[in-house]
Amino acid sequence: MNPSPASEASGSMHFVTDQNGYFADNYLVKPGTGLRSWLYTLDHKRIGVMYLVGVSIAFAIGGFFAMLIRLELLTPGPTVMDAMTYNRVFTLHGVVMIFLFMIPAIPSGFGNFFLPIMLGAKDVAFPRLNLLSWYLYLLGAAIAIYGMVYGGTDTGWTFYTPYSTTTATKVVPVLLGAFVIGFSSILTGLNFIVTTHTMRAPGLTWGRLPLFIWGIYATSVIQILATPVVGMTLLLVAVENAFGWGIFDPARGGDPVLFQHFFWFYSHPAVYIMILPAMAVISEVVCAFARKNIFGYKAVAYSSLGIAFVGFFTWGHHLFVSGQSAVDGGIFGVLTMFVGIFTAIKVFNWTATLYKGSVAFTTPFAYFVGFLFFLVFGGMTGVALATLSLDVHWHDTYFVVAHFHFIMVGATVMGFLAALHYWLPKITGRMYSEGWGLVAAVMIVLGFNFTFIPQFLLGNMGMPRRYYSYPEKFWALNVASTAGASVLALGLVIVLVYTLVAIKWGPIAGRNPWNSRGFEWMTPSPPPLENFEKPPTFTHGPHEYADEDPAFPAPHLAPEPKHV
Amino acid sequence: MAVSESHAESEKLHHSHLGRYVAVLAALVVLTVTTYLAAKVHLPAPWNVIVALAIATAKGSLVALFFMHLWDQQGANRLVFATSLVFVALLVGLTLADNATRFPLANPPGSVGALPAPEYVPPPQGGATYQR
Amino acid sequence: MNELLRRLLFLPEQASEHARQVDALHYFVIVTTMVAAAGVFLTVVYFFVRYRRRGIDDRTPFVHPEFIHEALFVVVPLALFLLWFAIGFPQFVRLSLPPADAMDVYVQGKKWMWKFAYPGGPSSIDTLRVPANRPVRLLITSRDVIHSLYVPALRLKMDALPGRYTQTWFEADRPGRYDVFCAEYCGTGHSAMLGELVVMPEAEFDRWVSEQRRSELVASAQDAATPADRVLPAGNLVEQGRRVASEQGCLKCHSVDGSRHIGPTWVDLYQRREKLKDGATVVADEGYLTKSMMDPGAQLVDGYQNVMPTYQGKLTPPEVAALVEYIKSLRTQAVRSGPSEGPAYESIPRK
Amino acid sequence: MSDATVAPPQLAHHFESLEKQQHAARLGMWLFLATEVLLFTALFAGYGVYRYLYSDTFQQASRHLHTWIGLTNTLILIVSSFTVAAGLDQAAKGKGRNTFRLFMFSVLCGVVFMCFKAYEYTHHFHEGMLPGRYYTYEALGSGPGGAIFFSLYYLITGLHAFHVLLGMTVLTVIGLRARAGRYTTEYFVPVELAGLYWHLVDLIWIFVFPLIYLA
Repeated sequence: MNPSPASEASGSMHFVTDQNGYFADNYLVKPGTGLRSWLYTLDHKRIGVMYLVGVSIAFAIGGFFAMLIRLELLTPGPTVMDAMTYNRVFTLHGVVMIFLFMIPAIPSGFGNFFLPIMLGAKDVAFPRLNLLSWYLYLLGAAIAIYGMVYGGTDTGWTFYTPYSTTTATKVVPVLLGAFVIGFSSILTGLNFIVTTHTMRAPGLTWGRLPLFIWGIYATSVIQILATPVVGMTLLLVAVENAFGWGIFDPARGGDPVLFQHFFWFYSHPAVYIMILPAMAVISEVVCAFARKNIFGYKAVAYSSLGIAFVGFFTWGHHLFVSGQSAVDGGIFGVLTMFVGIFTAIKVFNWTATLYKGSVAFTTPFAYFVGFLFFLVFGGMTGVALATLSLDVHWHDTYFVVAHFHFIMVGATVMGFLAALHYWLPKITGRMYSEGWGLVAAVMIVLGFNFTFIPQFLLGNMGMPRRYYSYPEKFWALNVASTAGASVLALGLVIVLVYTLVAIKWGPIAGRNPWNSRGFEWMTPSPPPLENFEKPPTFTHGPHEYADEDPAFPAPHLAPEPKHV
Repeated sequence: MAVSESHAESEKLHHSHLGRYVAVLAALVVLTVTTYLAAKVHLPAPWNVIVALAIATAKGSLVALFFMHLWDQQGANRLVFATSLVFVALLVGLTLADNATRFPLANPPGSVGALPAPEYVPPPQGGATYQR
Repeated sequence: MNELLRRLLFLPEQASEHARQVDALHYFVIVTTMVAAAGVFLTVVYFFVRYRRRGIDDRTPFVHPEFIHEALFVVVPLALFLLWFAIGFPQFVRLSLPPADAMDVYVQGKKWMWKFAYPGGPSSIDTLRVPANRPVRLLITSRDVIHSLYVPALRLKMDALPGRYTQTWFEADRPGRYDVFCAEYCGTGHSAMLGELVVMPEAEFDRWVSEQRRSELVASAQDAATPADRVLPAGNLVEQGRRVASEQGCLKCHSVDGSRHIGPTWVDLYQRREKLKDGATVVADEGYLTKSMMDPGAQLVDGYQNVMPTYQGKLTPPEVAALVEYIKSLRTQAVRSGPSEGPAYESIPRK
Repeated sequence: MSDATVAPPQLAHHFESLEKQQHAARLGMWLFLATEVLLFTALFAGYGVYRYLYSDTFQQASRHLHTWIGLTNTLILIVSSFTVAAGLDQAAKGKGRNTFRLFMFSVLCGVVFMCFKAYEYTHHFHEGMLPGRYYTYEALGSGPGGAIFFSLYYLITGLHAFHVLLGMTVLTVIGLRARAGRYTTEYFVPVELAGLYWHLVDLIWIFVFPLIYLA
């Protein structure tokens, strides 16, 4: 109604709350509030919100399985379940976390919500395809969960042949579920690429794209190029399991190592499907809370594409002890070193962004700090794992488990949580509790370290992964890991509770509580049906905070548009 | 950029390409017959595949460039298609390179080079047995 | 220094020169990782303290990166990573090129045991005996799914692929006993697929081999008599059954002390009424026991998974008879009291 | 793509101009075609590896196929691709009925193609040239190469045939719409996209033919 400059706003110096800032005519009430209006919606924001709910449920299920694993490993012998149950539990943990949570979490959830807004578009290019993608996700999840409930799968999420083609458990439904979810992933990626190419608002050149878009764009490229290969591979395994066609079956002259090639051709880039969106979120967060332009925009933007491209050349580093040739080992080893560089570029640029900034230590920023540490340590241990002779010792031990959890939980989940806190005011129009947020962040970061640093040491000692029982010398570190996991889980439960409270009773956040110059903050919170009151035109980059840019006053100082 | 590009794409499609299509059809038929005849000649081992694939690539390029109008289109569409072909080469090339250079006995028994060479004593169990 | 870092990083003992070299690289890699992580982290903390937000209207300058900054960001880590690679890759290549004079040992993984065979010599289950200071080449294969032979003390690992051979080699220089694990997930018994590497002083090893050869001659003389249908050495049938059971790995899944394991216990199994998966009951007589060895899935006891491989063709009829006799002998009163020592494997000479 | 094909030829609400919308549809289709190419890639890579490992058996096996069927089918698909291209040309001139006729000719080509395929499959069934576990053909020796060849043969040609069926359906639907006058000289992107799909099916066969029948 009236301009609400910062000086008038209540709240701390970290964010500005605005009691009048709840935009009533938003996407949550328009075009309707009934169930049908959600199930048939073509609005990218609603689809994004449905994805966020879906992946959060998947995260809870996967987390529950994780706690079962840690509980079982509390003692060296059998603790709470038998070996077969344990094998099913860790398989389900992997399948649920990777296919149902990690891959869709940030791109399909936050990406769907914010990509069109950041482009100044009204929607994604193909809204119907977008809805189809969501239902394919649900269908795939349903098929996979059917397989898990009726029979379960004990192959591990990697489905290595010939184990997966000879096991008596129900592998085929889980494979088909992953196959269907793959198509969901492809459709989302396709949609995002086309949207980025064709629906940018006037003035939004490639050089002005928000870094979140660059990250999501690079992710989409991987989804498009890698997912079909794994789809076909999973189908081949299913055909072999059901009908004995024998493409990977050593008894019929097939080569099981070929399966590993195909599988990792997707699954290694899939790691970047998981981490690139988190990096994209962090690029936004670091600028917003340092209130400064990113140090080296081009470096950060192009390194996303670099990761997407070079990430495809490294899959063989999962096969160093699989009987792969030493020649291929060398090629994949050296190429892996290059993919580490792109991550290093990002890390240094984020750090340098803080230089001469105005840094606010809020919950999203706390997750940024955690993210940065986990990414550096997880990333460098990843490069260390590609150092061939070291990998021979570490391969398939808890060192690998700890490494990829540093990247996937450490980095990706930190990115997810940072995004959740950063954008919650935009999505719901309400603010979470900053005090509880910081408490939970500290618990999560510390609990995480206590869970996985012992696992690095277990790997050094030589404890192989997927072990149901273990010699007693591994006991102490396993107990430490389980203890850490409990703290981590408790922290996540706290996040869940205060987020739900905030959605219902949180203080009104207003248009731009963080004083960010990201494009998504130019629209009211929650955003209206077609994202902007009038189609926007951009005359500046998204991360420019310098006061020598008079053409672009801080958004919170701009006059509020009229609304009822 | 995007707008002008799509303008150009539409403009080009408005011209009639019928003559060009006929020429491409003729070339495709000729190349198909050529590859069939080349296969009859029985070239030495690697060359038969190389010739067959070279002709197939020529035919594929004709289809992609003229029937599918990549010749007329700029930028993104070409890039997308070219990128997918790069990754085809990547997957085929590096998996094949692995099989060609690994420890020969690690290839399936009965395949090229995997038969026990003289310097390897056959295993005492009388060969690898694998039972389901 | 080596010892301190090794203990700090929880690394197992180093039983070969290769292990020590790999560990040296390990220390270098971990120290640089720690330094880099700490460096980034401390820089962030410093920047945060130095440039923390002081007011809601803080102004910040527009900072342009110089080309030299970005170049440094690329070149420094790349040089470091390539250095790691340059040290690690030759070590890896050396592992894939066994010396010509290496002694061969054939390794076969199967659910869930390791079998080690010496050409023209003895073979053993789960215990790999090698001489110290002599290169040993392992030719590794598998009978069912992929396994992975892992000796942490040698920093050595290689997958066992069904139906074909992979190779690796080592030269242990410290006599002692070391763990052997299976590192590639292979089913319910994955974590029980434990073995042992015994590195013996050379003279002791040679003595062991000749002893094994001698006892093998006796066995092979008997084999020669009826090559098609091998007769077990004369003796107690129950004792032979016990041997067959440990040779074939039955005791990996079936306990002989009454405890529940992957498969039903053998104690008091004979003549027991078993409830089957389909609800029917069956009396475990000789016929049922034999049938279950040949077609384990046909009449599965309720509460157990169908994970047992068929032994059709893997057991000779006398061996089956011996196994059945052994199972019959396992009555409650016959079982010793006291804690289970678990299935024990000793090296058994076998052709 | 589905938007562009299903929606009436006016502008969708979230696009600012028809040109942008058509550009988006085209780019989306090309991305989809890229995923199709990569879907086949796993099979081609598998073919490449086993062709290398069992080169003798594979060469023999391809001689046991009916090369004339492969050749005829190649020519059929090339001609059908030409008629689809010509159909697009007619659509651009606003002659929807011609587009329909040309597309129907291509669908007819597809039917003939499938008939040959069915004939060939039946023949293989009788000979025991079946995939994996079901393989009983004896003329290729006892090695495992023959069974693998036919597993790959059925996977590649089967997946391709599935695409032919899909393509025939798409061509029929778009052809009928063209006859009904749904497309104008300004808006015929769906015709173009349907054509692209059919050309891709042709393109893949152009590589399948030498690999399976000639190599």
